[in-house]
Amino acid sequence: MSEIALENLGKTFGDFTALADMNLTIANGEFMALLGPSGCGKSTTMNIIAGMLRPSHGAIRFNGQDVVDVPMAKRGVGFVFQNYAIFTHMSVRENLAYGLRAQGAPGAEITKRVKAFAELLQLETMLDRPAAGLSVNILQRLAIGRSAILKPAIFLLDEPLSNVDAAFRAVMRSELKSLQGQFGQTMVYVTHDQLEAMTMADRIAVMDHGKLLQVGTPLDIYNNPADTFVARFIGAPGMNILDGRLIQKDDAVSVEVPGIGSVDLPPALQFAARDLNGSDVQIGFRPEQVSATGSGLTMRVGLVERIGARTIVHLEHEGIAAKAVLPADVAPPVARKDWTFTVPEDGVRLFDPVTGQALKARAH
Amino acid sequence: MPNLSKLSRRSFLTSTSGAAALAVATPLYLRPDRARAASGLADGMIGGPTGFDGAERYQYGPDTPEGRAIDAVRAMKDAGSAPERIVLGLSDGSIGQITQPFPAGAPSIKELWEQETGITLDIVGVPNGQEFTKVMQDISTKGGGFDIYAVEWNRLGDLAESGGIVNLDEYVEMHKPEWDMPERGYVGGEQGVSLLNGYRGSIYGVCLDGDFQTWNHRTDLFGDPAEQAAFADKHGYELAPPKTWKEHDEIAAFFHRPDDGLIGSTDLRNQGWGYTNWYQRYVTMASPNQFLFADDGTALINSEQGVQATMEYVASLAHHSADAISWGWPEQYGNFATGGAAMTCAFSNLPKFLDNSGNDGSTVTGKIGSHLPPGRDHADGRVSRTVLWFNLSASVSTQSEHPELCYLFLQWLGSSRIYSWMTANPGGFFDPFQLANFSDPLVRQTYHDYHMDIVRESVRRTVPTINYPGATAFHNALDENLTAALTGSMSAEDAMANTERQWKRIARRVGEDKLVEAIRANKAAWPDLVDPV
Amino acid sequence: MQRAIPFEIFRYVVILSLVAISLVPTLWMISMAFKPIAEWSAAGADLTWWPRNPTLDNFRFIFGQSSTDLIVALERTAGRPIFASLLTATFGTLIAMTAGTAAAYGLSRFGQGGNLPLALIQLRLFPPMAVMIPVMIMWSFLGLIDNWFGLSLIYGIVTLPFAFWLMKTFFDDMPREIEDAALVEGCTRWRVFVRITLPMMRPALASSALFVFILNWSDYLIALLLTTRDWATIPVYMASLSSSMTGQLYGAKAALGVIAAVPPIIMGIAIQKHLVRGLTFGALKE
Amino acid sequence: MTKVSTIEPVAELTDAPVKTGARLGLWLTLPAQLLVLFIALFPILMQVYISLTDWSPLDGIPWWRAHELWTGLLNYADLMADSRFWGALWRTFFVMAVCVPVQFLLGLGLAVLFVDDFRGKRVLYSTLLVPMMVVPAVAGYMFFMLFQSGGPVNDLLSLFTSDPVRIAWLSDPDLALIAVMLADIWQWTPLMFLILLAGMISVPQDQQMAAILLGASWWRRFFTIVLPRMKSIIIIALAIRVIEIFKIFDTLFIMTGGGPGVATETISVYIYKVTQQELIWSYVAAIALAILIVLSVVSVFAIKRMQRGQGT
Repeated sequence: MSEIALENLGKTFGDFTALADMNLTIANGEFMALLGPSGCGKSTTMNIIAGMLRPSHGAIRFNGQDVVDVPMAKRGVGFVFQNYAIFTHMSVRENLAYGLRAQGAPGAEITKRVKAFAELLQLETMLDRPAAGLSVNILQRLAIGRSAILKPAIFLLDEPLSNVDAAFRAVMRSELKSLQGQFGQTMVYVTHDQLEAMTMADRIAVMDHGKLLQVGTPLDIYNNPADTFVARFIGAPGMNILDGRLIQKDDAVSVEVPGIGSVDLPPALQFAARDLNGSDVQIGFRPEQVSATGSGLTMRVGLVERIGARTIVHLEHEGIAAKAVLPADVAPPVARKDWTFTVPEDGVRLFDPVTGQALKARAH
Repeated sequence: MPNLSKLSRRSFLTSTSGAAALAVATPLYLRPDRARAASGLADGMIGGPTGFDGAERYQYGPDTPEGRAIDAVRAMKDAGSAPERIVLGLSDGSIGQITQPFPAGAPSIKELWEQETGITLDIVGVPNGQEFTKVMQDISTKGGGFDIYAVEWNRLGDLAESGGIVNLDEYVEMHKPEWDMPERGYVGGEQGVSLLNGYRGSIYGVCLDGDFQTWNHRTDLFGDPAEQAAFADKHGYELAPPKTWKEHDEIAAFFHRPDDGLIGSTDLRNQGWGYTNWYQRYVTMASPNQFLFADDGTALINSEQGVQATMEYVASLAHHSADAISWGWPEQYGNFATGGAAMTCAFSNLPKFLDNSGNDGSTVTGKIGSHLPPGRDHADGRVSRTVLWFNLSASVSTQSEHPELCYLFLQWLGSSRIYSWMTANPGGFFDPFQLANFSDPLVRQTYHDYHMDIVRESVRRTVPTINYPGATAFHNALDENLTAALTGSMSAEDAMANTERQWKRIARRVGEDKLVEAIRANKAAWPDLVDPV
Repeated sequence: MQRAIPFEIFRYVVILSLVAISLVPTLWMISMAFKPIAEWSAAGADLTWWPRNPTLDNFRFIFGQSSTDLIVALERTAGRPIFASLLTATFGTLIAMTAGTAAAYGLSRFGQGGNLPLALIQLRLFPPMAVMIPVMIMWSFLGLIDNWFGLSLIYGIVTLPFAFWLMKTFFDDMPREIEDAALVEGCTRWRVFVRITLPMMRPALASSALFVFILNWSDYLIALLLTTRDWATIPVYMASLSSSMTGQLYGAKAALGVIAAVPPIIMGIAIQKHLVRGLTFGALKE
Repeated sequence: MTKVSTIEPVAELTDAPVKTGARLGLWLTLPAQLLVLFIALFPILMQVYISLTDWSPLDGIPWWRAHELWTGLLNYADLMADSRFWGALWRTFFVMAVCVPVQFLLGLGLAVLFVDDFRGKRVLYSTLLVPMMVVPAVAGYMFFMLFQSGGPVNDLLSLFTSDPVRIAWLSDPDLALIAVMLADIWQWTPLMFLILLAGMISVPQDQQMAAILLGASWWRRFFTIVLPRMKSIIIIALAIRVIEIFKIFDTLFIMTGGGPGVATETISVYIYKVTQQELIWSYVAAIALAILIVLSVVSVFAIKRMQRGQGT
């Protein structure tokens, strides 16, 4: 059971900054997903936590204890590699027992624990098979089991599902989640797949270019992205971001998107934006919140993708693109025709066009 | 013994013409200025080198071995039966004596031959120590790479048996090389010729070398009054070049100061050479000689004499270089050149190379002396012996298309005038062995007076090494066991017993009849000289 | 990965001392090569580590341009043997690499020549000395004694096993998809081999060829038996560098040794990148 | 027409490559096959023939008439009783048994030290490979000098002793063997190092990391991950050295000529002497065939092992 605190953590390789001033606390027993595109610094963060990399600056605390100088073998961290790093020259049993043997556990204890874990992971029938010939799905379970058998307080998983076929991925997601439930470890899960992060994680840390952009629960991240990057990255498809201008009429503030129309702002945002009359902003809204009824914005319909439960409508106006997602039972608009739609007030988010930061709603 | 009678008849015929040649040569030597006047050749001479003082000594008239050879070659040339060129395989280090002009103003031997006959002499260098290997390769693979082979003298028997070299009797008969000419020819006359050029009564080779192992010492050390006094104090007799093995061992021990870079004696102890120094001790065990084999082919080495010689040989390591067992002659020469030893036994050319003002690498120039091989006292006097070992000898390949011409070249090259001129050339390994060589001023200048007389006397005390078929196998067996004794991994008794056992097996392979005949022929060449004590 | 300071010290101490030891013979050779005669003439006695009066005389000497030519009648300079070594080692490598690469590809892709692995292992295991008698007879019959092609041919044969084994593991490792793609596009098998496979194998070819070249370049025994004058190689020629004046001409031998080390070192540097990978012998497949 | 043209290439694709492939494969292996045949056929036949006779080039008859000296299996009987042959064989295996493990351990140790990055790695790495580039014959002459009693090796040893060391390495049977083994170790450890380093670099990094994270010590990792994963390359490296040492000749021959006595006489040196000095060629043929038979058994066994090893 461990709480992980990263304080001002940074890592540079020569001129290249892989990780910049990361501050993040992962609570005891929490399932934290590090999410971001490749090269965002998530693996660097993970490797620093595991001790494979030494940070250029900053501190890592496990339960308040700085572990920067603790060698990785002594950090008590379980690690599942992206390609599992299974010892293919050994049998399944030897793989499972490796850590216990290395730590000098008594023989009887090893036998018992290996048996228990084999059952848990449904590997009993193949314990004496050489690991080399096993399928990816089994290797993956074995990799988790090999680390989990040591009951590490912290469990780090590096994109463990990226090699697994799609059908099995869903199964593994729930399995992982339930495993974590059983073991109760602090888990850090690196992924570029938001679906994995959203479905499994207690909280998600979104990263890009070595920076931590936002930390929050999956819903929080989805609903209130901290900036345009997070807004676009989370969700499938991501949030629509359009350039616009704040217009104040009487007391009400609305955003005008040139050539497309205007959207009224909810009261909380109106309050925040009141002083910014006339200035440029970016307006964001989720494609799912687009409603075909009413008036407000008009764009030309491009491709209409029907994907079963939903229909994705590609919209375009003079080089500005947006998407709308409609339930399958709603009749989609006609392609190559203008289409008028509305965005509900509470679905609107505003961003600073220069910094990309979200304009926070403020109470009166 | 039909061959022996042939030899005597030939020697009878040649001795008269030899005397005539001498009579011509001597006055010419007294008038060098006149000799040079005309074509460079002295009166009555048909060929030979020109262009330097004393060249007349090496020129020849029509009735000399050289003259007859050249005439015969020219006749063949005129008849159109001569080749464009002949190929001679020769040790790398010896080529210089044939290709480098000597002395200043002279042509090289190769140039002279080509000029007189119009036949190109092509010399193929063979690495030292590889001579026999290369020749056997040529013979057994029918390579045909050479017309003339030059190999160690011991191998004549092997080569003759292999059918790879030509029996030269017919040509000898026809062209009369006069090798046994008194005053000019081989030491020991007819016997010498049979030893050096013959095998089982026939001529198979032409000797081109005189590798009679000769003893040298350092005159600066032996003449140093302080050393003399110290030595006399210790041993009760004067410090002088040793006359007996006992003296030799004491003197060597006296000078042996390895920490000061001085070694008592560096006669070789390595593989392939060391046993020549064992021979020297062994053969003096009886008077006049302690033989290796009895007349019936029984080995005599596994005896009290053999064991004692071996024990002395092993004990003498104490005054040798610690590396003696791995040193070959190149190391021996190198060490002696830098003043690293008091005494050594080497090829007779050691003073020529090391007591040589042209050799910048030598620090012993002017400090070398020579002495007779150490001996052993017996009831009838002192027996001192050295050995003939290595000694390049040239033979005609059976694969040559022009064996007679090749023989004629060898007769020309190996006869006393041209050979004296060649051996005086410091550029190679061919050493003097004919009486004419020892008295030749130019040779004496190159080899030094002090050395030449000692060499001549050493030759008279020289025993041949094994030259019968299987020579290498016999030597290797002895070598292997002696080395085992030297390194202490075998007792002297075991070494001799082992050698005897191996020799028996080799004799069986060679064929005992063949062997007994060769042993008898070899024994005929052993000296019976016993010095008064 | 982080390593403790004591380990770093240990690493440098061990490596530097091993490097120092391994350099002794090489430095000795270099030092000898630059010593004047007086400093190397005596075996064992009074030898110094460094030349007191460095000179290029030894190099001049083996090329026949020394003032000290009285030391030995140098009938042949080193130029011809160096050329002979270069030509025969290169051509031998060419033979081994051509036959070896082709056979390796044939076996790796088409399963032809299944007898070759065993035959070639035996060929390499067998001491050449033990077959030199029949080889000398054959070569002599074919007129290949003391002939550059004769020597190259035997070099090509004795190093063929290495060329074959190295190349076979590379071909086994190479993904077939690329070749298959080219085949689908209508290339002939031969064209694929020449135009696609071989260019991809360039690093493998380079490191294998270096290895084979070094083996050929190093040979002493075979050249000793199969050459006499015209095509004596460096090691054979080296044996003739001795004289009665000074014994073994160690300085000249060392100078020649220094020269002889140059081609493999140049080649080694040229393909340094591939050297390590090239020698895994494909043994690391999962 | 269009239909035909679209179908035809498909037929070619499925059928033709198999046929042309097999044919091309045969052509490609042909040169190697011919070379092997060329070097094996005549020598084996000739050696079988003359090994049954007492023929020597000294007999004065060409080899094809060797049957005139027919002795049957006498040479083989001699071989059984030839203490020098067995001694040389034993010595060769002894050199192998000492040099191969030493070269392996040194090479492996160096590979361990070189596997990760450190300052000066490239230079030190290149320097270590230099001995491999020195022609063995030259190395022989250099080692001959180095091992003289007043030579540099003793000079170096003298640094550690109070009295100057004056060991005559090459004149003592045991030390001479040690000296030639040291020379071989010097020359060929770099190759072992190079191959083993190549193998070690290729051991997957993440497996090692995984082992560390599972708490394995360096030693445990080395013995349970690194070495097992290098197994096949280790076998190859050892095999190469075993094969080459079996034939050891060049450096050794120049250093000692097999001496003192027969103290450093290996199989190749022994055969060389019998071939070139004693000239009992029928006997050499018997030796060669005996070796060939033994080696064939060994290599068939080795190939079987190797194919099984690669199969998994």
